[in-house]
Amino acid sequence: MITTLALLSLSLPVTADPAPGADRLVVFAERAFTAPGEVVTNAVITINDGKIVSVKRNSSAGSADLKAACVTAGLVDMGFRYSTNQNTVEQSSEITAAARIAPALDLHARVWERALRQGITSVAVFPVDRNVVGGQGAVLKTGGDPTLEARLVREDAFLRGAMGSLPSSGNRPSGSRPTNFYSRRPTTRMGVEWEWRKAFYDAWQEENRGDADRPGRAELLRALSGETPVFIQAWATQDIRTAVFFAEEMAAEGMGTMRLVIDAGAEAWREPNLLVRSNAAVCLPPLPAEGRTTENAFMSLDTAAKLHEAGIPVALSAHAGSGSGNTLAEQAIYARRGGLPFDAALAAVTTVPATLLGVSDRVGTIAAGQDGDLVLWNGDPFEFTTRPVGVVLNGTVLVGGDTDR
Amino acid sequence: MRKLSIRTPLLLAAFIAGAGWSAAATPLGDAVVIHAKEVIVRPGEVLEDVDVLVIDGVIRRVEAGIEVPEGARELSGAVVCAGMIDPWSVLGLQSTETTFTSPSPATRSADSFDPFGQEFQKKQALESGVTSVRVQAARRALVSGLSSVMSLAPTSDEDLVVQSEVALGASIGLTNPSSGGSTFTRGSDGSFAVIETGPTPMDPFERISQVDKIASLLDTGLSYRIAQNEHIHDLAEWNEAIAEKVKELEKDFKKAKKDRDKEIEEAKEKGKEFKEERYKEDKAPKAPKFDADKEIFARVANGETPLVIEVHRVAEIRNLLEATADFGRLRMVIAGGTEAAAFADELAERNIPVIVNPLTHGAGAFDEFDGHDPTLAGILAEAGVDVLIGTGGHATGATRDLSLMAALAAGGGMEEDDAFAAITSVPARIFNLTDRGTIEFGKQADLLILDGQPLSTTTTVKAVLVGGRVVVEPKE
Amino acid sequence: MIQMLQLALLLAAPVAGSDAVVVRADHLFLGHGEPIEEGVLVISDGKVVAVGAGVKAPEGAVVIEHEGWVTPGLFGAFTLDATGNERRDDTRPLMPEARIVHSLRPHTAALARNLRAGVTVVTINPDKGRPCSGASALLKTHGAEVVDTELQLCLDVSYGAVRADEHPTSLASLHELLDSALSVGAGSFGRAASGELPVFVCARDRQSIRAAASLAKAHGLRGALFGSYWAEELVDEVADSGLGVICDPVAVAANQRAMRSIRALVEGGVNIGFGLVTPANSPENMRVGAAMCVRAGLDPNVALAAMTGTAAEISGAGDHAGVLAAGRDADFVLWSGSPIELTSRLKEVWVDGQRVYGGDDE
Amino acid sequence: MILFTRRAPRTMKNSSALLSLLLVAAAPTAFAADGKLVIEAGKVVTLTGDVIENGKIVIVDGRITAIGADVDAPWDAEHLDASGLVAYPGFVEAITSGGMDRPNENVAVAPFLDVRDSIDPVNTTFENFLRSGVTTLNIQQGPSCVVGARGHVVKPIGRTVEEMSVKPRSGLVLSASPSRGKSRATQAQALRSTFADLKRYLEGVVAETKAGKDYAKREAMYQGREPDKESAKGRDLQCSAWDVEGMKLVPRWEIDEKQAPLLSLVEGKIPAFIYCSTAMDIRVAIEIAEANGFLHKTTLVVSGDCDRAADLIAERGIPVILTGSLTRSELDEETDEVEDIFLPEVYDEAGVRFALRSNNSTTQSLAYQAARCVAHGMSREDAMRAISVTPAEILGVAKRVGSLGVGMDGNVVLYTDDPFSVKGVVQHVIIEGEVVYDRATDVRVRHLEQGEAPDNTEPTDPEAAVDDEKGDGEDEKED
Repeated sequence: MITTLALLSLSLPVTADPAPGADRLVVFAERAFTAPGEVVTNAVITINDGKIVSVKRNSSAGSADLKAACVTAGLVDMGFRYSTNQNTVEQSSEITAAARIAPALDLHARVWERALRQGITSVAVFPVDRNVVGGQGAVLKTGGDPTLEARLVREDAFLRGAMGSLPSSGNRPSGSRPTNFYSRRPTTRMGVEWEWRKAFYDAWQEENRGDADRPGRAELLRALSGETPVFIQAWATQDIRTAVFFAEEMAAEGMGTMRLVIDAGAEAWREPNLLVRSNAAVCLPPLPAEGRTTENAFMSLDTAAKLHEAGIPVALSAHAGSGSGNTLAEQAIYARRGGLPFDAALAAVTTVPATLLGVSDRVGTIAAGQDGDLVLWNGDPFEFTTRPVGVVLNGTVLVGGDTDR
Repeated sequence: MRKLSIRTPLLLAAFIAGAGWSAAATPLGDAVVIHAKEVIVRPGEVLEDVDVLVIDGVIRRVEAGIEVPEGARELSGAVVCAGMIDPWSVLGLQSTETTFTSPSPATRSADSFDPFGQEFQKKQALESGVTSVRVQAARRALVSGLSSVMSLAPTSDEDLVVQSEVALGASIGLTNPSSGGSTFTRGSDGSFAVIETGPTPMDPFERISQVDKIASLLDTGLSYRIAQNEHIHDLAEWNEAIAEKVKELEKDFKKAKKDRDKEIEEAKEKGKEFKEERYKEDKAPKAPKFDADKEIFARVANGETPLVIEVHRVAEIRNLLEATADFGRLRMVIAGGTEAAAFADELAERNIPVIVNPLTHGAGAFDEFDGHDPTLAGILAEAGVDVLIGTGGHATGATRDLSLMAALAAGGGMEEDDAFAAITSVPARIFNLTDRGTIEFGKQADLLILDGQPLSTTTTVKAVLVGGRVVVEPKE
Repeated sequence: MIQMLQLALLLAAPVAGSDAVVVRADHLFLGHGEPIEEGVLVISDGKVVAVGAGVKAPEGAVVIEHEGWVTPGLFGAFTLDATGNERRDDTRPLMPEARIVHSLRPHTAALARNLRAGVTVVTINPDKGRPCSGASALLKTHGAEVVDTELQLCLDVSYGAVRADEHPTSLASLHELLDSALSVGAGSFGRAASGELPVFVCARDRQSIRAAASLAKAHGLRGALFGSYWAEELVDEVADSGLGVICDPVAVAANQRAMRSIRALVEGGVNIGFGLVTPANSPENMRVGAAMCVRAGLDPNVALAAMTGTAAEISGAGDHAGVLAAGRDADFVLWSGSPIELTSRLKEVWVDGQRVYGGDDE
Repeated sequence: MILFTRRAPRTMKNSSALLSLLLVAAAPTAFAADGKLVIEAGKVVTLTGDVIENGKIVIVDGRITAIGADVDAPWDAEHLDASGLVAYPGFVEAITSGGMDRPNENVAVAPFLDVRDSIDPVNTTFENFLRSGVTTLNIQQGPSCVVGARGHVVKPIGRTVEEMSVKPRSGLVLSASPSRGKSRATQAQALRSTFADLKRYLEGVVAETKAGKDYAKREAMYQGREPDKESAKGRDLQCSAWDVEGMKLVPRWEIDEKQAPLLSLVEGKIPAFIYCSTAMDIRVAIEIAEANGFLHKTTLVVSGDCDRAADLIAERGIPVILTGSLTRSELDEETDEVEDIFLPEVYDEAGVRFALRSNNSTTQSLAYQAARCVAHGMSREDAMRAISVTPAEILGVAKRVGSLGVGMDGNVVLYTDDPFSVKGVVQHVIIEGEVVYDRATDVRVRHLEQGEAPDNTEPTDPEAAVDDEKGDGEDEKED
């Protein structure tokens, strides 16, 4: 049952072995969705020291510590808004490519626990929205010891920034005279785009001239070369276009080929060819009730399905929402209702984000060598009538474990 | 589905045997005997090596060597004393209820009390020995409505409210009606917390005018009551007159009938239309229009319901004492009274008790108060004022620390027995809670079993009985 | 004050001259450890000459027999009420060389109020709310004598220290800013990094406590962090950092966590002191808080030390205040019982060997 | 095929003249189809009887006349081939303020109002309800009141309220929760004094009548007439909780129209819906209902942490309607742990009968809410009842709607699949034998699901878009 975060020492009814070692966990599932398109029936998954050591077919639960109708890998949310609190963003400059959010994270905040209870075991965190280029994104586990050492999966996993009106909102000075640094900052969409271009041109030119290094240049160049992906928030079509054209301009100038990920691409369904052309991936925002989203974009129910059909890698996100109707699993349900096949829905919350974030060697699938992150379901995943009833993270049961049905 | 672990709140309720109506460790009707080294029957009066016998939730005997009735529960402890009463609390009230500024006088604080919420705070208060609280909502309003005494360990829904209309609350100079006294702040985990910034300073003249408003409300109440009494009198008179009139009419009826027939006859003859004779009588006196608010002030001005008025500064206390001097039946209680030391003798003479909070929020919290905090209770008691100690309408959790507040008053100069009385027998007496506050024959068995003196820091409450039920079980 | 007059009758002799005075107390607490039963305190010329059990009274000394407790004057960590409204300079995030002592108003009534509560010495601090707001000072509450003008370097690593319109606006930058200032090591930052100047770090939430602890560890800082409330889960990190903790005032109605965290810190081997934090709290509140912690299971002697010796030590004032030992200033308080008991009455306050409050002065 | 004809919303206030006019015009079956319809469904789920594979539902004159696998259909009936579909009874929304012009009235005690005057038949809310399979809804005013307007049970189809009407004056709304800026103590006091005022008013009327009669007697005696014969034109008060002696003297038509609905309430003639937003409100609600004799006609409309009082509700045996989120998080201050509480489960375990309500019209429809209950372990049958049979019982219309059976209204929802599954969508809705919704022609669905924008439905300039957003926000607040 989804309850508290107590680290259970697993005195569970199905346990044959009265005291399983803390470092070993055996999970039995009638069906294990080990990866998109792969199902193992009557699977016995063994986790040792936090890593999966084997996935085997077995006729009975045997001495499993946990039993469930279905199991998937721990879910991955790469659009996770850790906090809308603006102290995650260094606003004294428009471009803070080197800024990291990780040191400022409150690992005791309830938001992690809420995510964990929805089955989300890994998330991408990044400075949100108020800067043009906010800084570096990191991949974190949502549970375990509340220390960065224990939770960080990958630091500097991507460069993150935003197009559109959000980075410029609130920048227009109320009087005519500049009173603080906000008045130096862009006040329109074109100003925002200009900041992007200027930052990358400057970094590239400085590098070529051999100028003295400065903070952020290396990060920009890594993004420019495609070494790390660039996440650009762009809700509406006009901003998605801007992001794509910007990446194309960089390529056309011979500066580098970016790996573009459109974050919160609510209107990506309108012009999918543009995304196909630029090899961009999309992370979708949560489906709003009447289709209308932030930045006045319109997102239809079949958005994920359309992108999938066009061959665009698509990830889903709940934007750290909580409560009924706002969980990541429910986003997958809505996407399915919109026509996304089951396997693609599973991929959109596991393998696709794991791959884009460069952590697919650790999370996103159930296979030997992967982290022991599992979600236990009381029926087929991504159905209205089922829900996550247990969550295992690094081989430890953090949520539930009650498997009486 | 049946196993969803949502039951923690209920487990908790069962533990304090309060919020869960049904949980009762010792069913009513059972007997309990407590063997005690020391029983504080009332403040200052201690019996040594005696037993306390409780039957049907009522104290029956307190003496040495009581024979234990069959089936009685036996408990023992070093010190037994009466359950404490916080005479000025906001425990169980939601913050919106305490900060509300425009209640009608007839509202009851019992309606602001959440029997389902703040379980943990209630449990802590009970475990620290507080068994009843007088709660006052809308503290900062000029007239705060009726306060209520609540039980912290009720056996039933009805049991929860000990008295719903125990006193009318009021306050002088606490807040500027146009500005709130609290603000929200965002915690590190994104949660909101309410920060009390303290009342906004009010113009001194405005504060004094609040005294006048209270006085004129009392006047209104008095006139209303007078009008009501007059009406009763007038109505009786009218009824009497009408009864006589009816007798007269009955007597004259035959004649009247005859006359009438005659007149009809005559009219017919003359070809005129018959006209009934006009009947006239005095109209019945009209009852004064019912007014729930005036009703309350009538009761207060007439001394049927006490007025608890929070007032702090010298100027306001002086004006208040002057303005209320003519209301001979008014039973006034001052709450707070930060600067009341200056009026100790007058308060004693006029029998005006004071509810002291020995630890207000520092000198800077209320504008220009000179906090006598820890010494005030002692000064007033010395002068002969009835002193009650309450936790003072700040925080819901404060009631837990009531005994520490009393201890602080003792440290500030009050006699320790008086300080203990200020949280037991005196509140019971002032607020007419005749069935509690001391350990005497016939009183409700709200008892604490302690391992030391009640006001000591190092004393722990071993067990708590409310109405003879063990609601905090002895540990070990 | 009737009680005080009665008290005077109990006392053996009036205090006179600069000759030795001997106080014999039923219980004598020195600032740390266990109280001494039947303890003797010998003072002369404003200083403590000797303390202990069975210490002989010098010839001709005035002897005061006290049927109660004697403790060092209480230590008031983190006060803001002696500095009027100029508690912090907001012009720049880092003001390491600023000294709060220049905002001191020596004749404020606040100091007398502290004294009446048994607090003989306080730290006056620049207010929190900026990454580095300057140096605190050590001050006696009687006569406003300044003992140390540069007691601690005051830092704040909490959310409250960032501004929306000035660098740093993010917590990450805030931490980086302090980190680099300590790394560069100029001026006060340098002295703090070398351990010469203690620090006082406001850390009012868990991520800030973690940041403060790692900053202290990385730069070898000593001193205290202010903020015990959220420390419960971070005891190991705090213990590892070597910093002590000045506790958030435990006020009436305090959440269970407030007391639990303090206990956890003590059990984890962290030195703690109770913060006085006036004017937001009454000075009496420190004893109330200590009593509440004792009720919640804290050792009464540890609680006493947290109001005297340990508090002074982690505030960098260990050499000047908080303990009774030969050679130290004779600042002490006579109580009718243990100060942990709130029913105990404060009888007399002595500063520099002179009775300054209570006794027959009243 | 959407049958709504678009026309300007009626602007109608509380004009009693207009009201009486409409009463005359209201014919109970004004909208019932004259036609005969046979639905041939792949499966028929009646809820009260067995599941029928390849069943037929025969609807004549708006009522079901036969149902089963082997039933005869009238030779001239229209046939709806739904062999690939599953038939369910139309769902019942137990309470909503949707479709009203404004959900709340400024007057705190306004039982003399009727939501009828505020229902806008062309409001898109009705279309949304239809789209999600709701065929019966109880429209009541919102919780911002002490005693609110009388409600109306309607079907989401019709050009006038009369055409929509299923049951007029379906209940009176009371609120135990204070409106914004008020305190709970004030609200409780207001409720108490509302009924105290009613009693005082009735006593006053009786006393006045009596005094008048006495006076007439004296006048007659004085004038030498025989007094008029007394004839009781009224009847005794039928309130089980309190009495006003001499009510017989007062003909009911002399009761003030402002007090009359309250009188009906205390006499148990109309149901009460009492809004409660936190557990302590339940106490007040029960106290008021008990003290004034209408507890047996009371349904609690609960949200927030009302589940804490589930045992108290169960003790009184009254039903509840769950509004708001179905889950609630609670912080245990002692352990500092957060728990997720699934509310229907708490009520279910306490033995409280409950109806679910849709949270918003699309994503959290009634079927969605019921499916979430299944996810938390409730049986499919129980979950389905909570959106059909139970709300119908609460509204007193269970003999007409909420399940499928002979004699009941011909309200049928045809699903493409299991309504609780990801794939199940409403294909057709039939109300009283008339096919009133067909997904194939629903442009709004195409817009929401496929992004297709019908002409003139997309905001063209940013200003208009902003207005649009504001409008959405207001809709949500109604709940």
